[in-house]
Amino acid sequence: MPARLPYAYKYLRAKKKFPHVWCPGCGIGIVMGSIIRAIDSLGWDLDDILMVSGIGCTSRMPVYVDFNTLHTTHGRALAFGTGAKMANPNLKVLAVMGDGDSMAIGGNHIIHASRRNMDITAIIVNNNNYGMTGGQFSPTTPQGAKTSTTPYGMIEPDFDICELTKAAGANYVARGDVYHVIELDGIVKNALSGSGFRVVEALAPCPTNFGRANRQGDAVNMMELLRDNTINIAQAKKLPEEKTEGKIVRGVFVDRDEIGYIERYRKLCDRVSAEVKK
Amino acid sequence: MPARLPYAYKYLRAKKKFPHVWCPGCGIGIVMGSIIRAIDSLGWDLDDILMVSGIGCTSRMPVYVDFNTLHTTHGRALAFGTGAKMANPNLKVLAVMGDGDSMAIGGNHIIHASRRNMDITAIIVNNNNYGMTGGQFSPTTPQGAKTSTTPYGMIEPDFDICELTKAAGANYVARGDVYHVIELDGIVKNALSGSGFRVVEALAPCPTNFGRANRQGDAVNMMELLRDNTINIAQAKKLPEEKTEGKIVRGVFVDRDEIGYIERYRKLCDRVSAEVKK
Amino acid sequence: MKYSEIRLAGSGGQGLGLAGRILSQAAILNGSEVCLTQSYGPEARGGASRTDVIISDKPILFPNCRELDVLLAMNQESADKFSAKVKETGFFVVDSTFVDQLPEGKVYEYPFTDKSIEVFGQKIVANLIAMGMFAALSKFFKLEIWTDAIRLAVPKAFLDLNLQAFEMGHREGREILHMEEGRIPVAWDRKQPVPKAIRDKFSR
Amino acid sequence: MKYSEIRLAGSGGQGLGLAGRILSQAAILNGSEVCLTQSYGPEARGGASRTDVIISDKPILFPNCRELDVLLAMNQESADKFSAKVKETGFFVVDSTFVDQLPEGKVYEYPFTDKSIEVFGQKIVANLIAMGMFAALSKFFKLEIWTDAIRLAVPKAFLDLNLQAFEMGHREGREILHMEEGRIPVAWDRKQPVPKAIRDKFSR
Amino acid sequence: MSEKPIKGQTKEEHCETEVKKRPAVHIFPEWCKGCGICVAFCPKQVLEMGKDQKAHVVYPEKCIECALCARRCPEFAVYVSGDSIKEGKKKNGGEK
Amino acid sequence: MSEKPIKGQTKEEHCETEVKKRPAVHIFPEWCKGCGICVAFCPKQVLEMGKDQKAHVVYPEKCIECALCARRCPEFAVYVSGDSIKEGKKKNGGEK
Amino acid sequence: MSGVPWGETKLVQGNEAVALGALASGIDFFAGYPITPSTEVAEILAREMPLIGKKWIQMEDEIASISAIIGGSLAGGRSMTATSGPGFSLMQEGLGYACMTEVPLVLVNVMRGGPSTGLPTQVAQGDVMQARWGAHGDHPAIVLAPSDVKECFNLTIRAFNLAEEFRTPVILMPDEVIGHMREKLTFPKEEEICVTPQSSPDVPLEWYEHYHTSATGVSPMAHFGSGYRFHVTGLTHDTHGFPTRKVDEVISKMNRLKQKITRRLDVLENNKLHDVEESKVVIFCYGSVYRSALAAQQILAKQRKKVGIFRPVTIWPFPDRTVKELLDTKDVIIVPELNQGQIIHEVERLTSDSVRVVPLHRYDGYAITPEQLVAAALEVM
Amino acid sequence: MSGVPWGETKLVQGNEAVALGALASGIDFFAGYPITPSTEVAEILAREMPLIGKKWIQMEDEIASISAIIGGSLAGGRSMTATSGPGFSLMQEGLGYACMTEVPLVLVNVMRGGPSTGLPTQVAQGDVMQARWGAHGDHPAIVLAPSDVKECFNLTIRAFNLAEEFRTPVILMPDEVIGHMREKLTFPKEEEICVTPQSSPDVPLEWYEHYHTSATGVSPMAHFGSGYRFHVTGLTHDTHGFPTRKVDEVISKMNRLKQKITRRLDVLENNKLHDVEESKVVIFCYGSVYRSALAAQQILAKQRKKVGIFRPVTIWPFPDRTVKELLDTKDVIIVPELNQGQIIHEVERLTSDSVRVVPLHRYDGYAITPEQLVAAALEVM
Ligand SMILES: Cc1ncc(C[n+]2csc(CCOP(=O)(O)OP(=O)(O)O)c2C)c(N)n1
Ligand SMILES: Cc1ncc(C[n+]2csc(CCOP(=O)(O)OP(=O)(O)O)c2C)c(N)n1
Ligand code: SF4
Ligand code: SF4
Ligand code: SF4
Ligand code: SF4
Ligand code: SF4
Ligand code: SF4
Ligand SMILES: [Mg+2]
Ligand SMILES: [Mg+2]
Repeated sequence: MPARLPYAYKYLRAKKKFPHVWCPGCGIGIVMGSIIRAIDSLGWDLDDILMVSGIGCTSRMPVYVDFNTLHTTHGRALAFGTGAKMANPNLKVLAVMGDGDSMAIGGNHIIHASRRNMDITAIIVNNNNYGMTGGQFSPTTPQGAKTSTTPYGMIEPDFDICELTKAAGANYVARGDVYHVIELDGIVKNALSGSGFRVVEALAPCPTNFGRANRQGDAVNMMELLRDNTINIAQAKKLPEEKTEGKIVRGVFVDRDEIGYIERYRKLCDRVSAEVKK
Repeated sequence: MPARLPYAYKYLRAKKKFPHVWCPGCGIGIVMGSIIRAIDSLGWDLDDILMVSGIGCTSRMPVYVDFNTLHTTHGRALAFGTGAKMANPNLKVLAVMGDGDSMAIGGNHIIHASRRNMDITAIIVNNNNYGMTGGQFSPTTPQGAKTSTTPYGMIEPDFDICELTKAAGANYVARGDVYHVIELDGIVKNALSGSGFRVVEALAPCPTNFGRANRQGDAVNMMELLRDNTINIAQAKKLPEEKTEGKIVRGVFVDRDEIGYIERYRKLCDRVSAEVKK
Repeated sequence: MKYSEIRLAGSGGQGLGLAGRILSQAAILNGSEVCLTQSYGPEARGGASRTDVIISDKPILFPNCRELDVLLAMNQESADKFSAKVKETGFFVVDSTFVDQLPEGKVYEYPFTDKSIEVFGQKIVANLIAMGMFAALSKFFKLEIWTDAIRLAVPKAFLDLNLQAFEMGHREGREILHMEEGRIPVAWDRKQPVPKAIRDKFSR
Repeated sequence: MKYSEIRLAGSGGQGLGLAGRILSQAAILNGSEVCLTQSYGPEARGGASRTDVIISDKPILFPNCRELDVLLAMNQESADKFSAKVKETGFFVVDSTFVDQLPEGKVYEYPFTDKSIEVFGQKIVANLIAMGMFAALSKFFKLEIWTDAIRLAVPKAFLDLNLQAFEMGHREGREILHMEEGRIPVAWDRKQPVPKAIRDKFSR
Repeated sequence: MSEKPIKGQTKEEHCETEVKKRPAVHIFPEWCKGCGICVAFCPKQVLEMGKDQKAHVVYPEKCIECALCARRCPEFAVYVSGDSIKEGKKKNGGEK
Repeated sequence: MSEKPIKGQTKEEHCETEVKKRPAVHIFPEWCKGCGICVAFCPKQVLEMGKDQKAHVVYPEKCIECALCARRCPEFAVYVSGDSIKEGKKKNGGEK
Repeated sequence: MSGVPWGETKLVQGNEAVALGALASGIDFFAGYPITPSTEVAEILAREMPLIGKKWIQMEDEIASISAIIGGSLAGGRSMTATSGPGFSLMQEGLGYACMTEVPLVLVNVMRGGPSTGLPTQVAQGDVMQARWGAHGDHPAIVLAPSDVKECFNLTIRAFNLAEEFRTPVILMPDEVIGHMREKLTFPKEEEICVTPQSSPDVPLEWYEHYHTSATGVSPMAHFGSGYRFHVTGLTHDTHGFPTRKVDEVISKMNRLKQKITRRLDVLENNKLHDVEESKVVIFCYGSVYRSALAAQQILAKQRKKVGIFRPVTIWPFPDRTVKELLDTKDVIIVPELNQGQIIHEVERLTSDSVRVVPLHRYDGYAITPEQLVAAALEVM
Repeated sequence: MSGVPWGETKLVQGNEAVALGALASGIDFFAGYPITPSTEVAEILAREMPLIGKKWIQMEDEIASISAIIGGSLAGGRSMTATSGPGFSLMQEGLGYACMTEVPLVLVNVMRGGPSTGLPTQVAQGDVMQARWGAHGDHPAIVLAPSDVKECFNLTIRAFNLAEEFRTPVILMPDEVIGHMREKLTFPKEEEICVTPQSSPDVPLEWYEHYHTSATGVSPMAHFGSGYRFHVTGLTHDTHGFPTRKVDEVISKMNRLKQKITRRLDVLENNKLHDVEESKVVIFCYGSVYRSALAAQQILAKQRKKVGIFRPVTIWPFPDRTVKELLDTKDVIIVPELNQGQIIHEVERLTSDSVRVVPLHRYDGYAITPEQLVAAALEVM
């Protein structure tokens, strides 16, 4: 064991809560790493950060990080986060959610947080299924995929998380994956350092459920799939269509600089209280 | 009184339920007319039609039409409709909702119905506020507008219903308004005659609440606003940008022919039951 | 002040909510207890509007009106619907602009809306004319209390207009009282037809 | 069959659910009552796995195990965690591939996983080898009942493999029993160290 | 009012008006709530608001049966005879 | 194994490796769950899976401190000394 | 064809038995959202229903799920959903709507440790009062609590039948122990099963009243698309289903809603009694605790001590009269529950001061053991 | 500055008084979703709060609203939401979460006619049992029911104070009559109001336990961003807030959750008694019905008949002991409620068979009149 623990441990509840609960090879831990590194490189004070989550494997993350941490009800992370951010705008609010959490039961909250441009960074670990409850399909399960509730293959079309939050009004929308982890680090850092509502979709393997049900092999095989089946938006633009077809595009899709809700609200208060004083 | 009642009365619960509950000049009745005319020209059997709604002024519509009618809970019309359509695919399901009903509390159901491409026609009467509860803001209230909960003007950005349902996957997405009623008739008819999930946003005045709060005058004035502040998509394309700026675009934005959920499910059943028989 | 139930009824947009608040405010300035309730519900959607005010010197327990002392009916529908609720000793004030079929009992009628349009060029202060007449007829409170109440309840921008309307109504009310006290019995018995002369006088 | 509690414990992916279902199915074919419960909860997430089976001739009322008759421990953690739950008269079957520290009591050990890899080229049938040995050692049911149970519980594609693994385990089990009944006392007392000779025999 | 073809009206339409004497447009007063929409947007000023706060057909002869009044009436209180409304034919003076 | 600069490595990096003898990459076995990710994607095959189902540093001298192993370890069980991981520097053999 | 292994003997899980019971009842439509410990119900039906052309859907959440099955039921499909604690809370508005609009459906709530997210994989009986009172306003409740896998199967069928017969939602509430355990189950033959057919009116179309007032309070119900066109609303409505605020119509609706249950307690009531008459001490229990009570009774019998057991299978409506009749004369009633005290309030309500009502509450996520009950009984004897 | 007309006498609506009471309590954050008959609370706060820099937001639904105020409260804002029936049902999951995680907040539920959409603009008291049992799992409940506009103001302040003191949601439940009526209200002077300050721990950062076990069961609570970093989860948790399934930790949490209420009934209990001791007939009532009871008492007094009135202001926790002590000796207790019988079950539970408990239920959307009560009283006298 190394004498000096890695810097990242500063951000973890390392002594009491590790090893964590996630399965071997689960991608959630890698996303947690990206978040930790982004925060470290931003130099944020741990006291100022609130990590809020819903329910699911991904949503267990707050247990492990040494910030202010809030593990809420299924799908409602953004609503809790909205309240916390409004009550204490100094908090840097980071919502960590699964694909089911954010897009199934929580779908309404994410489009409204996008519309309001609420000053929260939403990090969605998209493992294409409900990991925690044993691998049912989620709104991001690809057509044809097998899950415990699509034994004959998924027949519903899936959401493009990035398209949807973009249409709903989010300030920053990007997709990364846990194989391309340096890229993901950058995306998360970008997202965290902005204002308004920011969405990061991080593709990650769930070998235990999705991987097994779809015979995608172990974690390493699933990482290879991410390596081979995704393509960076810049690269994609250079390549002819047939080379990019069927590949999931990574990269930053929206990077607006619209004024966030918190600032709008502050301005409203300033304006009306000034009017009243007059 | 004319000896012969207009054909439309065939579709109305005219004897018992009229005059209806809506305020003088409320646009909802005009949308109801479009629906009736579209159905008449499609020659549908009244027994085959299910009109389902949520809660709100708009959602009172099912009382007045002589179909199978279902007035549900606030925001859930599409979920109820989904169940009814699945249990009895012969029903032509028509969901009539307000902007609050469909986009605030019901936002999740509309994006999921869009994603699934569920075979329902959603008609949203967008009067830019919660009419029924006395004119609070809704997710479609324009910035700056006054409502009973934005006494100092709306500070939140609003949804573009058409953009959002398009991104979520709806088969058909169009916007009309009650001034341009012939166009609206056509849009509604188109929507009804398709398959998969179809969305019609119908702009309509709520003179009692939105109109009064924003000093837009009476129903006639509000109709004039619709006349002057909207523009057909075909026209808009022809005009230079400065002429269309600030105008709301009417017309058909999406007209896909993706296979709807009901058909997909039928195919699934056929496939798996065939496999089992083998 | 003895326990009194007053109902102000008409259609949405006739300003009966404001009228009720003025009456209640007057009661408060008078040191009385007051309890105001309003109609909600579908009928309130651009349709009927009803404001009930109970005034009393003792605490008001049950908040709803059961036997009206006064009914102000600003349209035919309310006159019809609520007339049976008016006590034997109670009276009606009706807007004859809209009410043709007078209820039976002691009725004061006056074309509030027509007069509002005629005198002020808009129908919007019919309610204040009516309240003015009501103030005079009811004798509940002194005039200053009423005007103070109006000052508290009405937005500044509309205050003058409202006060003028109220005063006009009050003047007409006082005139009626003079008549009653003098020559003609204006307090008709229930069941008795309304004397044509009086009707003409009011609707001049 | 007398009331017996059996726990099959190890880690996720070792196929103890299937083992439990085979055992239960055998009990059913035997005409016994059976009740199977499983661990759920966070520890089931890729971590620990536990299947409890109660078999009895009479209806089984309380469904949870309290005093184990048999513990099959497929890893060290389960051996440690549950050994105290095993009755004085009960016994252990452990996978010596993973279990170094044997529990105290009557322990049968065998490197199920190693053997599975060795003989079948994959670790996936360690569970069936273990069940085979369990079948022999427990003497609960006749062999045909077990094989019928496997036929019912295992998907066709994997049936042969599973049957072979089961038979191998059963064979080894019978051999142990012969030894016990003959020369060497295999049923060690609690507290007594495990005779080296036997360990070697099993891990050949 | 003039019986001559109204400007912008085709010959046939004018003839139609000529032939049938009964007014083509009817208001059902029990349902009319007096919003004024039909009056304001009738391309031919056929209608007027009455003192009773209801719409009235004042110049039936000018009516071109475009049925816009019926389509826009939120109360289903307007009836235009003939089938024009059903077919969605836009005869004249349609929408801007 | 060869002490020569590995193909694709810059001179400095090789020197760095030369200078510090202590292995730059460490695995914390208590946390390693043996998923094999670090092993599979180490650009220099520094790591191997042990019989104990944990990753082990087998060829520390080959390590280029790209920290990809640490970044991709879902368990925070890998530590690469130096600050490279913090800064997100991609030294060599990075992602495809 | 139906997916039910008629006549066979199998190892079956409680949740599986619920799913198979639904298939046996001819379920047409299932809509749900996964949640531990009820998930298997949905998963098994997802596998079986498409095979026989029945409709299955996973909705975006629990609110959508209950909404969908109400829609499905009104459109003529026998409908069910399954959930647990948090999902059950989310379904309350929809449940209340179904009660008000008198829509038959089956709602399965497999009870886990609460409150809130609580102990998701562990057992509790913490939703018993919620099942009665969880939605706003007065509303009827029929709630059944199985104690073994066989009952999971049978009571699911009964739930479908009662839903049909009473035109109301019926809630089936296995606790986690019952939902997750596997037992030997011999399925009946198909012809042994009694399934109440869906009602349909036979009056002429114009005569049809969706809420016709009948002697039982329930009348045959038409479905959307059948040619009987009717209106349904959660607003208080008249016999045709149209909103009303008329006092007499409101009262008549509300009375019927209540009385269709209270007047037919005979049909609904279902108690398992063991030695109640002859015992001075009675254990009053339900769900998985009943099993422990039976075990405790046996243990005590060996010590020549007698306790009775009163177990309501239908827990709501509560068997008021029977409890009063049979238990008001006892010395002690022990009420063991996997919660902090819920049904015990009803027992207290119905018994006099002379009867000692002793709680035994366990709420740590584990089952009450026979030994705990034995100890409790010995203490009061 | 606070928007409260301190010291003035005004005509004030019940809902308005709630909003002003919240302002008087120093509300920092309101999140809500409009619904009749509670809407005015939100509307008035939307007008007042931005003027003083306080945070107000209209969320996308009621679930988001309660979620937001829980987040807001944890982040240090005094928080409130307001709703009615259907919204209250939707809030149950969140409410249970707040109970479990011990988050202070005020939830106003202005009761309208149910079940379901029911009679949205009319009066009822149909959510009384739901307020106690509406969420899954055992959870604490503190519920206050005002009877006049002044109480709307005062009890809102009390609700904020109790929420703080007990670290739990407090539910304020005016019925529609009380929420919508306007009365004369003389506001107190600012200094007359007693507002419990938000707690904050003073232990060193490392010592802080978010759920420290104290004598009262409640310990000072830190807020997000204060430097005390802690974890909050709806899973059953240890004293630090981290999930646990250890039996002793689970039991200790659950016991504390219950006992922090039951052990301090003295603080919570609040009854208005009128001639209870000297009367053989007592009217047990709450909310707007209390007014009718007072009126009935006066009418009866004129006829030289005596009835007592027992009115709990805090309806949950129910005043068990006082009811038993004071009412178990009476001849008749009349329990008038604007529902089909809810609180009456508690009265029945606590009184012996010798006491006649007579229901008087009205559920047609209208208030119980004094005359109805007089008639009921005369009948039993
Ligand atoms: C209201 C409610 N419904 C359902 C559940 C059950 N549940 C827990 S986690 C989960 C889905 C998890 O999927 P996802 O959000 O994708 O997270 P993952 O586990 O895949 O990281 C569900 C359905 C719940 N806890 N609460
Ligand atoms: C669960 C729930 N929340 C809130 C309400 C109150 N409510 C009734 S209608 C409505 C909004 C209506 O607005 P919209 O959908 O735009 O319809 P409109 O009245 O404008 O046609 C609301 C908030 C309700 N009935 N149920
Ligand atoms: S179940 Fe899937 S998502 Fe959950 S911890 Fe395991 S691998 Fe990760
Ligand atoms: S309130 Fe508005 S939306 Fe509702 S009926 Fe009146 S005008 Fe129409
Ligand atoms: S049909 Fe056309 S022209 Fe005739 S009245 Fe109507 S709007 Fe006017
Ligand atoms: S549009 Fe209809 S309601 Fe309006 S004035 Fe004309 S006829 Fe009357
Ligand atoms: S990536 Fe981490 S957990 Fe996986 S094998 Fe390497 S060190 Fe172990
Ligand atoms: S730092 Fe890079 S080269 Fe070194 S072991 Fe890790 S992945 Fe391999
Ligand atoms: Mg997921
Ligand atoms: Mg609207």
